[in-house]
Amino acid sequence: MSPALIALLPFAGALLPGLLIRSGRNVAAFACGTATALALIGLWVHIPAIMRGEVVTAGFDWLPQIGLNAQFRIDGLALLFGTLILGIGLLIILYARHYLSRTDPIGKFYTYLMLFQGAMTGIVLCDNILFLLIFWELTSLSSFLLIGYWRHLPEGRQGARMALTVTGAGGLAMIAGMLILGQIAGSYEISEILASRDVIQASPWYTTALVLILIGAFTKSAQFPFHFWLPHAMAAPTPVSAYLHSATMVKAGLFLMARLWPALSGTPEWFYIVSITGLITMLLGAFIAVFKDDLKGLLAFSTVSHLGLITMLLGFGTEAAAIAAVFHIINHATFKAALFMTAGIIDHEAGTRSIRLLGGLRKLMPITFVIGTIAALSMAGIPPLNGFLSKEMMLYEVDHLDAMRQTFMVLATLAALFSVCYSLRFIAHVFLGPQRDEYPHKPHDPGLGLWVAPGFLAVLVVLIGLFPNTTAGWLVDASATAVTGVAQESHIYLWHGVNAALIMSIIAIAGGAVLLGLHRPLLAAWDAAPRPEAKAMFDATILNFGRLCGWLTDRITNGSMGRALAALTVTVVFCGALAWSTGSAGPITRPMLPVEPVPLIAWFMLIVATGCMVTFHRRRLLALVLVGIVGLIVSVGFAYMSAPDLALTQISVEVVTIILLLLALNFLPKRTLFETTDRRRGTDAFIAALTGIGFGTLAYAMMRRDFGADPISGYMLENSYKQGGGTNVVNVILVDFRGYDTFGEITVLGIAALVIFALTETLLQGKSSRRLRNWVTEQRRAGDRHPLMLVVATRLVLPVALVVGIYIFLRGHNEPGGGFVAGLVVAIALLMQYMASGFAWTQRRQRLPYHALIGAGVVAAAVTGVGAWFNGRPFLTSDYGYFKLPLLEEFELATAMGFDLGVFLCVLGAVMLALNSLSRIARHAGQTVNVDPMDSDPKNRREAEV
Amino acid sequence: MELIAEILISIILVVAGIFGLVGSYGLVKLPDAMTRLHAPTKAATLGVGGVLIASLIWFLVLSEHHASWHELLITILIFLTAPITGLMIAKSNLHLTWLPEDLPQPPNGGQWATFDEGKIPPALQEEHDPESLRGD
Amino acid sequence: MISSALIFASLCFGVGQLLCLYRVVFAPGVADRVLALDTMTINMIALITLFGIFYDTAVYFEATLLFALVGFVSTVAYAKFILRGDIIE
Amino acid sequence: MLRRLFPHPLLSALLVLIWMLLVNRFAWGSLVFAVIIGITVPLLTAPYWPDRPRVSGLGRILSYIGMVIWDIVVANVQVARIVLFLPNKDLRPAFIVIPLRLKSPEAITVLAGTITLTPGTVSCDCSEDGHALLVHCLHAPDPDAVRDDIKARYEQRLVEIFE
Amino acid sequence: MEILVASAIGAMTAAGVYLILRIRTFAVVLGMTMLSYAINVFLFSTGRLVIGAAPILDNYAENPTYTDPLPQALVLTAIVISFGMTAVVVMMALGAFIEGGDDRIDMPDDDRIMPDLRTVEDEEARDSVAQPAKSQPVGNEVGS
Amino acid sequence: MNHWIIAPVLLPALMGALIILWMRHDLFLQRVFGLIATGLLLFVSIYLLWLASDGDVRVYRLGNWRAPFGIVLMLDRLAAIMLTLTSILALVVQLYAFGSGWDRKGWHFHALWQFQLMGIGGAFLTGDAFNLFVFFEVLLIASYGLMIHGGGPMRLRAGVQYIAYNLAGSTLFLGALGAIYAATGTLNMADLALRVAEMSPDDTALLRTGAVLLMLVFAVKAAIFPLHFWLPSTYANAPGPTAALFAIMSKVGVYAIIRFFTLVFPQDSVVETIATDLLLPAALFTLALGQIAVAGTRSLTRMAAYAAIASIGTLMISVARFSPEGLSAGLYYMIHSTLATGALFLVVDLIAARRGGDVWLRLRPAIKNTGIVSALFFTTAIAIAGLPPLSGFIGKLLILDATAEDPWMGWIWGTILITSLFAIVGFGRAGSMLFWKSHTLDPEPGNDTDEGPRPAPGPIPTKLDTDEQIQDVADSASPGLAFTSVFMLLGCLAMLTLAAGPVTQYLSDTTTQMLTPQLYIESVIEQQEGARP
Repeated sequence: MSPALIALLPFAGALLPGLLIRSGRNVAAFACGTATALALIGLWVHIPAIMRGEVVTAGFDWLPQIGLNAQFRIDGLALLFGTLILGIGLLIILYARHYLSRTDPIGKFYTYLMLFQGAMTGIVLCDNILFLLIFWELTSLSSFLLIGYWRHLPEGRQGARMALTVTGAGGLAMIAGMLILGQIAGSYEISEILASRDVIQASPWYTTALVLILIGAFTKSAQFPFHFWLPHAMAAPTPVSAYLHSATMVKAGLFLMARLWPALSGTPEWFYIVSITGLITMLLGAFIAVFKDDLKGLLAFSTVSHLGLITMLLGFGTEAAAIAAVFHIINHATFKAALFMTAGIIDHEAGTRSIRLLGGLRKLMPITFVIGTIAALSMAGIPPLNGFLSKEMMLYEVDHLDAMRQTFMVLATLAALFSVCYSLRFIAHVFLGPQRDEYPHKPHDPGLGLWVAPGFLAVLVVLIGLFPNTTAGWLVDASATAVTGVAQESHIYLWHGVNAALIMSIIAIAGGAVLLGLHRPLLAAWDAAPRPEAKAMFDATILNFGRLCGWLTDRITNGSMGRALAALTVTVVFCGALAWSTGSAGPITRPMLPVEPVPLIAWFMLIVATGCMVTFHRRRLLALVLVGIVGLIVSVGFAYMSAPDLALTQISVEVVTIILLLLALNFLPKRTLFETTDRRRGTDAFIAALTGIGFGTLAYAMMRRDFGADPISGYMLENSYKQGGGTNVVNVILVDFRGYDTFGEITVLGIAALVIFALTETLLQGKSSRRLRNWVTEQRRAGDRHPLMLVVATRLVLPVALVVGIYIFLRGHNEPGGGFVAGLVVAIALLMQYMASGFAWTQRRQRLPYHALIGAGVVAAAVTGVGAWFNGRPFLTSDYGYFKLPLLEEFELATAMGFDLGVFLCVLGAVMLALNSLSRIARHAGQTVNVDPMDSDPKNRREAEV
Repeated sequence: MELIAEILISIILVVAGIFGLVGSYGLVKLPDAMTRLHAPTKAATLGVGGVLIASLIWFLVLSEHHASWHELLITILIFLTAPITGLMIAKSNLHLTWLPEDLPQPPNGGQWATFDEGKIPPALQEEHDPESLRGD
Repeated sequence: MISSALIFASLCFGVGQLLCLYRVVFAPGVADRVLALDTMTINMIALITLFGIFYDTAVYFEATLLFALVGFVSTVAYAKFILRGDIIE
Repeated sequence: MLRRLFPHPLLSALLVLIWMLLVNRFAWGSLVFAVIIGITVPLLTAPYWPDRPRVSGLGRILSYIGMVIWDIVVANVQVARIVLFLPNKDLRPAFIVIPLRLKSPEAITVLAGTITLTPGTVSCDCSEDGHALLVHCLHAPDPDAVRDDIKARYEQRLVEIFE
Repeated sequence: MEILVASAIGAMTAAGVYLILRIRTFAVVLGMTMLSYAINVFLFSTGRLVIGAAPILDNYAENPTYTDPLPQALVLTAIVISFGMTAVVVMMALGAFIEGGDDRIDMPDDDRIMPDLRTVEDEEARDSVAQPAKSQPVGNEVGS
Repeated sequence: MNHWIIAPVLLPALMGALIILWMRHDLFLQRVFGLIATGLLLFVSIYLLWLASDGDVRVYRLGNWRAPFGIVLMLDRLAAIMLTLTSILALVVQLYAFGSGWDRKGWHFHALWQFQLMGIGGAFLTGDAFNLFVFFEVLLIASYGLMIHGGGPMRLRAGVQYIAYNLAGSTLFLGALGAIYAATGTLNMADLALRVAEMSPDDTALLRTGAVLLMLVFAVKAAIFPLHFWLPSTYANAPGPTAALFAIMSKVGVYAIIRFFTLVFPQDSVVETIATDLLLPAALFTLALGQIAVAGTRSLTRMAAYAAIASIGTLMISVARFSPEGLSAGLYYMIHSTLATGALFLVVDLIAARRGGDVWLRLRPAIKNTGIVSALFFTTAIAIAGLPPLSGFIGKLLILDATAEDPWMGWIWGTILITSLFAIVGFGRAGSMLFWKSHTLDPEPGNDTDEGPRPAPGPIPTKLDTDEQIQDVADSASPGLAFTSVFMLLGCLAMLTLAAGPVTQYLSDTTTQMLTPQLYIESVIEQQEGARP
């Protein structure tokens, strides 16, 4: 079977429980089991080839640009780990089916489990370190889900997050490490990396890469100082612990170290970092395990210890040590998984995992007792079980070290001693001793489904112990060959003769037994001793980290608009000044225009009005009047400086804006209070002054220099009449050269009106509507709303303004004006009517559908543009001609006029809809609607209402 | 002919300028809001009117462009609107600074419209009908 | 001759503008300011017209027309705001 | 029919005139267009001018306009003198009430407009029922004389025009 | 002349920036208006200043000069767009005022900081306590 | 000339206009036609993507004017990619808006939606600097409407800030354009490129200033530190679908930076590397700030908003050097982060809707559909945090790989990797609180519907003509459609992952095209057959 398929099968299996769970728990379990079994068989099919020393590879290019390829390989190491993962996985699936209760959503469990299994399989089978990283992180994620599976348990949630955080952090470090490694080696393919050991170890980046990769491996394999997450991950259901935290996930780090062993090992850095970390972990884990009352806690720390052991062996960097490491991986997986399952059975049946509450289960649960005892003895390293074999090998290697031999010997023996102690304690304090009366449940042996899996493993423990070479030797050889890169043939014997290792072992067993005897006083001392609690520290760190982040965020982004805009302004000024100063400004090329007295006066007025505006901005109506002055002068300035169109537009926009602001100001407070400190005002004034000076200087510098190249507008002046058919170049630009801009612009205006309308609709509902209805004006109001003379004058002004609007619209192409200004003029005229006779009265008489005007405007402009298509020309290509109708004078008809009509309609609709919406708010808050056009008609004649 | 027009224009312009200035000066000089209202609405109106007339003559007689009657239009517009602005500002003044007691009362009783506070006749009141005035 | 008259007139209106500005800035009431603003608009019309004569161009006609119209509307809007608060009711 | 086509004939005429002024050059085509506008625009705005004032006597209207223009010029000089040379302390501003004979809103508006346009007087307000105007005089040592003058000089003529 | 225009741009910019740094929406809207004046004049002046040469093609004049029409067209577009934007921001400021009861522009703390409540019931309790305060007329600013 | 090039602008514009012209009272019609328009847009975009894949730059001369004088549209690979991305996101999110009932909570949702698409499409296609401004404004103003859709005090306040800030940004945009026009006398991008290249080295200050200001404008849209302040409150308070669509909006800023600083101001022009010098540190800050806030904030929507900021930071880190590898990695990450951020906002909205609108990470009873929602959240969080197996991881790998030779490599890698951990911590905490811890409380009846109290059941009106009915219809959400749309986005991410090879190939071709400005200059300026003389 293709390696890719093997890796894919568990993922495919992950889909099954979700689909099949309605058919029952057994079906789901069976489906997963089948997928796993298939994958296992598929893996084993390759055994003969591997035994011949071949490496099976397959895969395809995924992202060849950076060398991320979906390459798989099966060699001895992959075979070993694959077998562990899939084999124990199969047992776990069986075990979990019986372990989980009816209320647990088992489908979800199997999905997670299969995801995890797939990720692990991927790690061990893949041949590309980037690809490996993907599976690596996937194991972190799926284990997060598995640990947090019992979501009602706080320990589960916290443990899951802790595991995710620690392994995730490690994973990130590893990403960096792997990328560096790949950069050094020039490839991300494992096979090529393994072949370029010399290049890698000679690189100045070697240490960095090594440390980063090791951080990844250590976090995953719970090495000191990252070991603390593993015990807390034990909150997961026991099948998870048995699977992830004994057999598979935690071994991923070991796998990686083994995988990269040929490329990375053998240097002093490797030796000191890896082996010392392993040693410390081994010792520390074993020591703490002695004092753990929780069965799973004990096993967890023992796992930490054993992982340390293997790490240490890998760190030695010798081939023999590597063999020992590989062998211990197998052994540890068998006995530790069996032990976890046993612990799970005890928990399941007795209702507790606390050693203090247990004891004397030997009679009640004989099968469990046998299984547990065998496994525990193996863990203690008692001959003839498999644990003994690998431990002997470890001690032998320690004895043959070149550096730090004594330290390692003493500490390794000590660790073995503790290991014996807690293993024996597991047997003695759980199964032996007097039977108790008050177990939480009534303990008895479980059904076959629960014990067959650990039982199988216990048998393996014994078999490997007795016949190591036949049962496991070939596997060890194959994987050791893969690890070291050199063909290995190991010979494992129970009896090596009396050597240092045996003596150390004997010391450890004897010492362990003695220690167990002294357990009670030791435990008391342990309980009394102050010791750092990893979880508390971690939680505090995370909590404080979160708080710090929150605080920092809150400091930076505190919702203050002033700060945001100040940051913007300062950035702009700073960057602008930087850019200006790093460039070179050319010489001044334009003479200054003379300053005439009247413009000087206008300038003076502008400056004064601007200054007053800042000074008096708290008196809002006054500020509006001052804005009006500034706008007036700006538009006159435009007129003075040869821009009549701009003057027209500016002044008409200005008045609409003022009306808009007045409508809004009706509700807003009429004055702004002093709320800011002097200091803030000072800072703001400083920023403002800086910006003003900067921008003014830029403008001045710009105006005194000519264009760097001829501006494109020369062409426009030349062709405006010839090809655009209009003498007002600005208008021709607007409706023809850059008609597309105008198309966007009228859309903006239309959208603005739609937004305003939509917002009004929202405001007129719900809470704000009630507020509005209860609204009391602050203002003293005059008596007449629609003064007679105003009404009458408007009757005359409105038609006149309409005529003016038509004129401006028609003349726009040749003289200042155009659809936009015309639209505004008509809108202003209509507004005048609204002001004079009131909203309701006016609205009743002229139900212009403003929405439709906007829509029609946009459509008209677009359709005019599209019309050019039928001429085979692009969008908005204009055409024009002169037509003569009888009686009428010759007149020009340009398609641009259709476009301008669109502009006109859109502007009219938009302005009216916007102001209309605003005044609807006021009406909502008001009381009455007028029926007559004016407040009082002297003729006292009231017309009938429509 | 052209000389006459030139002289005429110059005179009108000078006069208009003086009136314009006087109007604005009155705005500063006169003592209270109501009196200030007089100065600009008149003098400025005639000032601008003068300028417009001058411009009219200029374009009719002297300009290189064809004759233009535009200024007449603007004059009409200003003369049409000036009284209304004056009225509205006067009303604002009354509203802001005058009490009805300080004013002469209308002969037939009642009150000046500006002070007719809150006395909207019941006949003019009407219920809300929101959907009819949405404006779409 | 005409150009001297033009300069004289524009100076008159310019100084008038300054007086209006004085009234806008230092006024006892807001109605006065609106009045001054209205006067300013009117003066501006005069100035633009003078400018048109000076450069002998008719392109500013639309602008003056609009100034007249718009000045009126905005003054009415201000006044209505002072009187009623709600300018369209 | 004609009434419906021309809701406000004078307005139509005014608009034709305005259009011709705007176009700024006489052509028959422009006149046709002006007439079209003169018909359509008043039709469009007719709802806002529901009642039709009765106006009679073109000659009277023209003579009224001429008189007002003359008054404006004369009074401007007077006001200029007041503004320039009369010290503020000698100023005698006054409010005067003008009871109205006029009934039509248009007529009242024209009267008020005339009062405002002629210097020295500003019409400030209208009584709530529209039967009196409140006028402010810049300098009126004798308010009653001003009132009588207005009534005789302007209102009388307007009554003739409008009723 | 250039110096006048440039200093006017500078002054309007400074005023605009100062005003947009205020804490009430109205001042910010005014500031935006000032800024858009400033920027419109700036954009306009990129065509450099020319007096008496409006870009209306003139058949009568011999050898006419015209100013650069393109910036004018751009400014026209900009004016219209900033008008639309101003309209929306005014409306939205008004909406925020009506809904929220004050016209500050800064986000209230509730936006960032979790209210100290644990359950739905607490929240409902809070709502009912706060009810009278909410029905106050809009005209009265909260907290000023 | 291929008229389809303008379709991405015209189609939504016309549909938006038609919706307000004829269908403004009928929600059903709006939905149907809105969907049709967006679907067509997708087809057109895919066609354009295919069209662009031959490596030519296609030019559409509006008004048939010669190139620097009229406005042109430029269709290249980059524009086509961005268009396709936009239309995919828009279509899916639109479905979500139907499903969640958001489009019924106020007026004109569909019209604004179309106009928004018009603005985005126009911005991607245009080859004219000022026209870019116009379409920026179109998309911004439509986004204002979409942002405050549904109302509410906090949303409106945030909306005011959003507008105010972007108004300042638009002002700056005009200033920058003014400076550039004043220096070069042209607005067409290709012509600009030509003229910038020929610029005298003695007179560069104005042009440089213009270029930097322009960059700042785009940085405002992209929310790069220290111009990011507008984003958190805006995105956090925007309606779910709007926020999801906004995922592409901030990318418009990035797009514009890429466009201008590859085509107009390449690193060897007089503008030199000033953009890089400023952008890279800012991008690092942006990333750090975003991820710190993800770990620190206690509001779900703000978390999503900050995740969006962080993704922009990552993206800009990659883009800032304008190197071929960096750009192509950045483009990949841009596609990923757009879809992922969109999905995140949708999921957050799903959760918030099921928690009665409560977005705070605090104890609440378990929500309805917790299983499926939690799965979606988990997957989306993986995507956004850049964990495998989704495309975020590949994107990050690409970026790390692209920056391996960079002098700042240590800073870049350190920031990206360390801050990823922050995201993991933040999302882990959020998920645990939302989906695990919540089970300690009993589920509460009546808390499972959309925002606000549930009105009485009744027939679903599709007409929107009185004030009251809008309230009624807000109830009738169809969660199936909502879930489907999130699934679709995640599916896109999965496809992006699987097809990483071909996609990256296309992107690196794109980058090659972008880094060859001569291609654009030639297509726009030199080949002008058929245009007016």
